Amino acid sequence: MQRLTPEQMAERLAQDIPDGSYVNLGIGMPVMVANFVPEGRDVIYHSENGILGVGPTPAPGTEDPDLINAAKQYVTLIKGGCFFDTAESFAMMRGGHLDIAVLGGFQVSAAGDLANWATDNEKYPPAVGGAMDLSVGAKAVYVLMRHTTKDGQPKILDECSYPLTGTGVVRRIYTDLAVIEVTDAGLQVVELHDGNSFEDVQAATGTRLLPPAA
Amino acid sequence: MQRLTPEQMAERLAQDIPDGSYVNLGIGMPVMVANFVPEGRDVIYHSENGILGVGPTPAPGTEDPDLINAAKQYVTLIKGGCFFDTAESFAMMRGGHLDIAVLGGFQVSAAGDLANWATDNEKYPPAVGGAMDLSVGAKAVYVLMRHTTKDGQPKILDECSYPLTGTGVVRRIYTDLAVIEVTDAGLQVVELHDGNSFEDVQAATGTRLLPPAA
Amino acid sequence: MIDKRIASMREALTDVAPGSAVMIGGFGSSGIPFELIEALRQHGAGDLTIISNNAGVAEEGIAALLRDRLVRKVVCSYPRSQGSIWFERLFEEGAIELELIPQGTFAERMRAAGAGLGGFFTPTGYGTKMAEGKETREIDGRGYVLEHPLSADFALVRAHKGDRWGNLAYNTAGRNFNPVMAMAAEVTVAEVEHLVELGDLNPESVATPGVFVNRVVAQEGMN
Amino acid sequence: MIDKRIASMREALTDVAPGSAVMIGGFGSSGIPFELIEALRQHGAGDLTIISNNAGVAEEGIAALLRDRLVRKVVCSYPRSQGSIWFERLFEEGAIELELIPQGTFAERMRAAGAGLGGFFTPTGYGTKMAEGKETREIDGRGYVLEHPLSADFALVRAHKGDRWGNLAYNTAGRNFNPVMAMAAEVTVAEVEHLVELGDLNPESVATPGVFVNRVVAQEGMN
Repeated sequence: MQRLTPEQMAERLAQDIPDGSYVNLGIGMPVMVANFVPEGRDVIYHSENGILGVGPTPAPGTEDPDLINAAKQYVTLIKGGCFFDTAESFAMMRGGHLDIAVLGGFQVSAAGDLANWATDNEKYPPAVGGAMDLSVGAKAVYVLMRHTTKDGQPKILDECSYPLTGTGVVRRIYTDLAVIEVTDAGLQVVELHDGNSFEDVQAATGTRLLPPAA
Repeated sequence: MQRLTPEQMAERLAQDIPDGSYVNLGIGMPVMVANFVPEGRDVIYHSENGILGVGPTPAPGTEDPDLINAAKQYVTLIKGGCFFDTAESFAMMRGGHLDIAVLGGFQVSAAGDLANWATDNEKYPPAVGGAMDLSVGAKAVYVLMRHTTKDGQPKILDECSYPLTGTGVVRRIYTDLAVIEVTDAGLQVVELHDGNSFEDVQAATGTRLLPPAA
Repeated sequence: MIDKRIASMREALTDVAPGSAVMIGGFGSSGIPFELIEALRQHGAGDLTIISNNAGVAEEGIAALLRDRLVRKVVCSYPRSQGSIWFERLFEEGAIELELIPQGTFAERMRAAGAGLGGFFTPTGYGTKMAEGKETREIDGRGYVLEHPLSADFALVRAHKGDRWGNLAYNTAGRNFNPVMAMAAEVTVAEVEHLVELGDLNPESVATPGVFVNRVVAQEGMN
Repeated sequence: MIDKRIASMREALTDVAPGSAVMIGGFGSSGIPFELIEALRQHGAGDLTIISNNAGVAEEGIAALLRDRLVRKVVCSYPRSQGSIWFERLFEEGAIELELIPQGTFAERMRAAGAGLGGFFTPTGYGTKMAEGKETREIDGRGYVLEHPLSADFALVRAHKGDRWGNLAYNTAGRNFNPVMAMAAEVTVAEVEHLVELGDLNPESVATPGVFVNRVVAQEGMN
C-alpha cells in the first residue's frame, strides 16, 4: 500500500480549507496544515489561549514571551489579529463560531466518535486540554491521523476502546491511506490515495467502509 | 413628626458609605447620595451599563454621547475608571463584587423582601432593568425611600403586596423618619431622626419594629 | 480574501425577512446603531421580534419601528424610559407583546447562546414573578432559577471603529450589549463610526473579535 | 483612599494558610505570576490545592511547589506538558490528587463563580468519562452536562500593567486565565510588570477592572 507522509497528509487536508475560514489546528500533525494552505486563501487561525490570527514563528530574538500557541511554541500575530481571555476563547469554540477544527486522533468510530485524549494506561497521567470543547464546538471537525497504529492495528473502528473525546463529532477523517466522510449511512470513502485499492483500505480498517462512487 | 427632605435622607445614608467602597446607586433618590459622601472618602461608583468610576456631570458642550449612567444622564469617568460590557457589568453585581447597592423601594417586608419594580397597575407596562440583579448581588443592599406613601400608607409591611424584586435581600432601610436594620430577630430601629418617637415611627409602619437600644 | 464591508446600510439588511428576530445593541442613547435601525425601518419587513434593552424614545430608533407597526414582540429589561410613548401606546392598545427579563439575565442569556451553553442557574429573580413557570433549584443553600440561551436571526450593533475583518472597538460606555449580541445572533451586522485599515486597531482593545461579525458598514450620516 | 499596592511578593501572601485553594493564572509559560509562585513556595504553607491550566515544567513555577511537596491536589486541564517531570513523578507515586477538567469548562466554571451563577449546562464532555457522576440533560435535542462554579481562597495573576486601584492590562496572549481567576477568588493578588499611575491605563483596554483585585505588587526581579 502507498502511505502518505505526514507532510503529504497535512497538504491533502489543507486543500479542503476554504478561503475565509476560521480554523483551529490541534497540537502535533494538525499544526502542519497551515504550511500547505494554497496561496491566495485568507485563513484565520485561532489558538485556545486567546489568539485569533496566529502568524508564523518569529525571527530569533524577536519572540514575545507571552505570545505562544496551544503547543507552547512562540508565534506572532498577523495584521488584523486580536487577543482575548480563555473564557471568551472557548465561547468562540463551543458557540460554533469556528469553521473547522483539525484534531489528531487515537481512534474514530463508525458513528464519528473521537478518542484522542487518553489511552488505557492508568499510570500515565491524563491530559485533555481543549480537545473536548473543540470537538463539540467547531462547525466541522476534521481528524488528521494515520490509518493504523505503529503495530498495524486499525484506528477506525466499530466503537472506540479508548476514552471518548466527543460522541458523533467527526465530519471527515484524513489518513495516510484515504479520505473518509462520516455520513448517516456510514463511513464513506471519498478518496483513495494513489495506489491504494478500496479492498486494501478496508482491510486496514476495523469497521465497514462504503466504497467511493464509481 | 419630623420628616427628612430627600436631600437629608441621601445625606444620612451617605455617612454609612465607608472609604474605599464600590457602590451602585439606583435611579431617583439614590443617585443623590453621591453628592453627600464625606470629603476624603474614595468611593468608586458602578453603573450597570458598563462603567466603574462614574464621575460628575460634564461641563456643557463636553458631553460624550456614549457616556451616560443608568438613568441615561451624561456623566464623566474619573481617573482610574474603566469600561466593560453588560455581561461583565452584571457579573460584577451578581458575583458579589460590589459592596453596597442603594435602591429605591415601593415596599420592604419584615423579612427584608424588596418590591421596587412593579405596582399592581396592569395597564402600565412593567420595567425591571437591573434592580433584581443588584438586589441579589451586592454585598449589602440599602433601601432609600419615604417611610409612607403619598397618601400616608405604610411601605414597611409584614409582607409586600407588590411584585417582589428579591427575597430577604435588604440589609438596611433609610427613610425620612428612621434608619432600620433587617436582623434575624426582626426590623431593628437603629436611629430615630430628631423629633420622632419610637411610637410615632411604629404607628407609621405596617409591621412590628424593635425599639432602639436604650 | 476576507472582506466583510458592505457598501450601505440598506444592502446590509436585504435578507431580513418578516418575522425575523433582531437584536439591537445599545443602552439608552449610547452605542445604538441608529442608521441600521433606520435602514431596517425603510426595509419594511414586519412582524419582527426586537431584542434590545430599551424600547426607544420619542420618534427615534426602535420607537420608529414601533410607530410603523413593524414589531410584534419586544424582548427587553426596561421598555419604559422617559418618552417611550410609542411603546406605551402600543402596549396599552394590546398591540405588542412584551417579554420582560432582568437586565443581567438578559445579557447572560445572550452570552450563553453565543458561548454554546444550554442554560445556567442564576439567583436573579428567584422567589419573584420572574421565576414563575421556570425550573428552580437550591444550590449550596441558595435559590436559583434556570435560564436558557437567547439567540436571534440578526444582531445590529454599533462600534466606534471597525476593520474589514469585522474586528470592533467601542467608545467609552457605548460597548454595553453590543459584544454579547454580536456573539448570539446568526448574522451580525456592525455599524461603525470609523472604518479603519486592517492592523489599525490595537489587538488588545478589540472588544468584539471579527469572528463574531458578518457584515461591517460605515456610517453614512443618514440620521 | 484606595491603595491596593503591597510592598513585596512575600507580604502579599502572608495570610495563605495550609490547605488553601490557590488559583494561578497563565498558560504554558505565558502570563504566569512566577514571582508570586516563588513567594508562595518560600512562604511554605502546604497541603495546597493548586488550580491552574498546567502543572509546571522543569523546576519552575508550579513544578517547584510540587517538588517541595506543598501541593495535595492539582485542578487543571493539561498537567502533562513536555518536561512536567515533577507532576509525573508525584502522580506515579500516588502522592498527588488530580482533578482533570476540559479547558473550556475549567474557564467557564471559574467565570460562573465570579459571576454569581449556580451552574451551567455545557455540551463539552457529554457522553464521555468527564460526564460520569454528573447530571446530564437533553436540551433542544443536544446533550449537556451540568457543571458547577469553581472558586478559590486566592488567585495569583500576572498582568503587564496595573495601577493602585487594581486595574490590570495584559500583554498579547498573557491574558488567558488571569481575568476569570481574578473574578473567582476570595482574594486576588496581581503581580505586575509595570506599576503605573492612576489614569495611565486606557479605560477601554483594562481587561480586569480593579474591583476584582485586592492586592497589587510590582515585580521585584526575584526570578
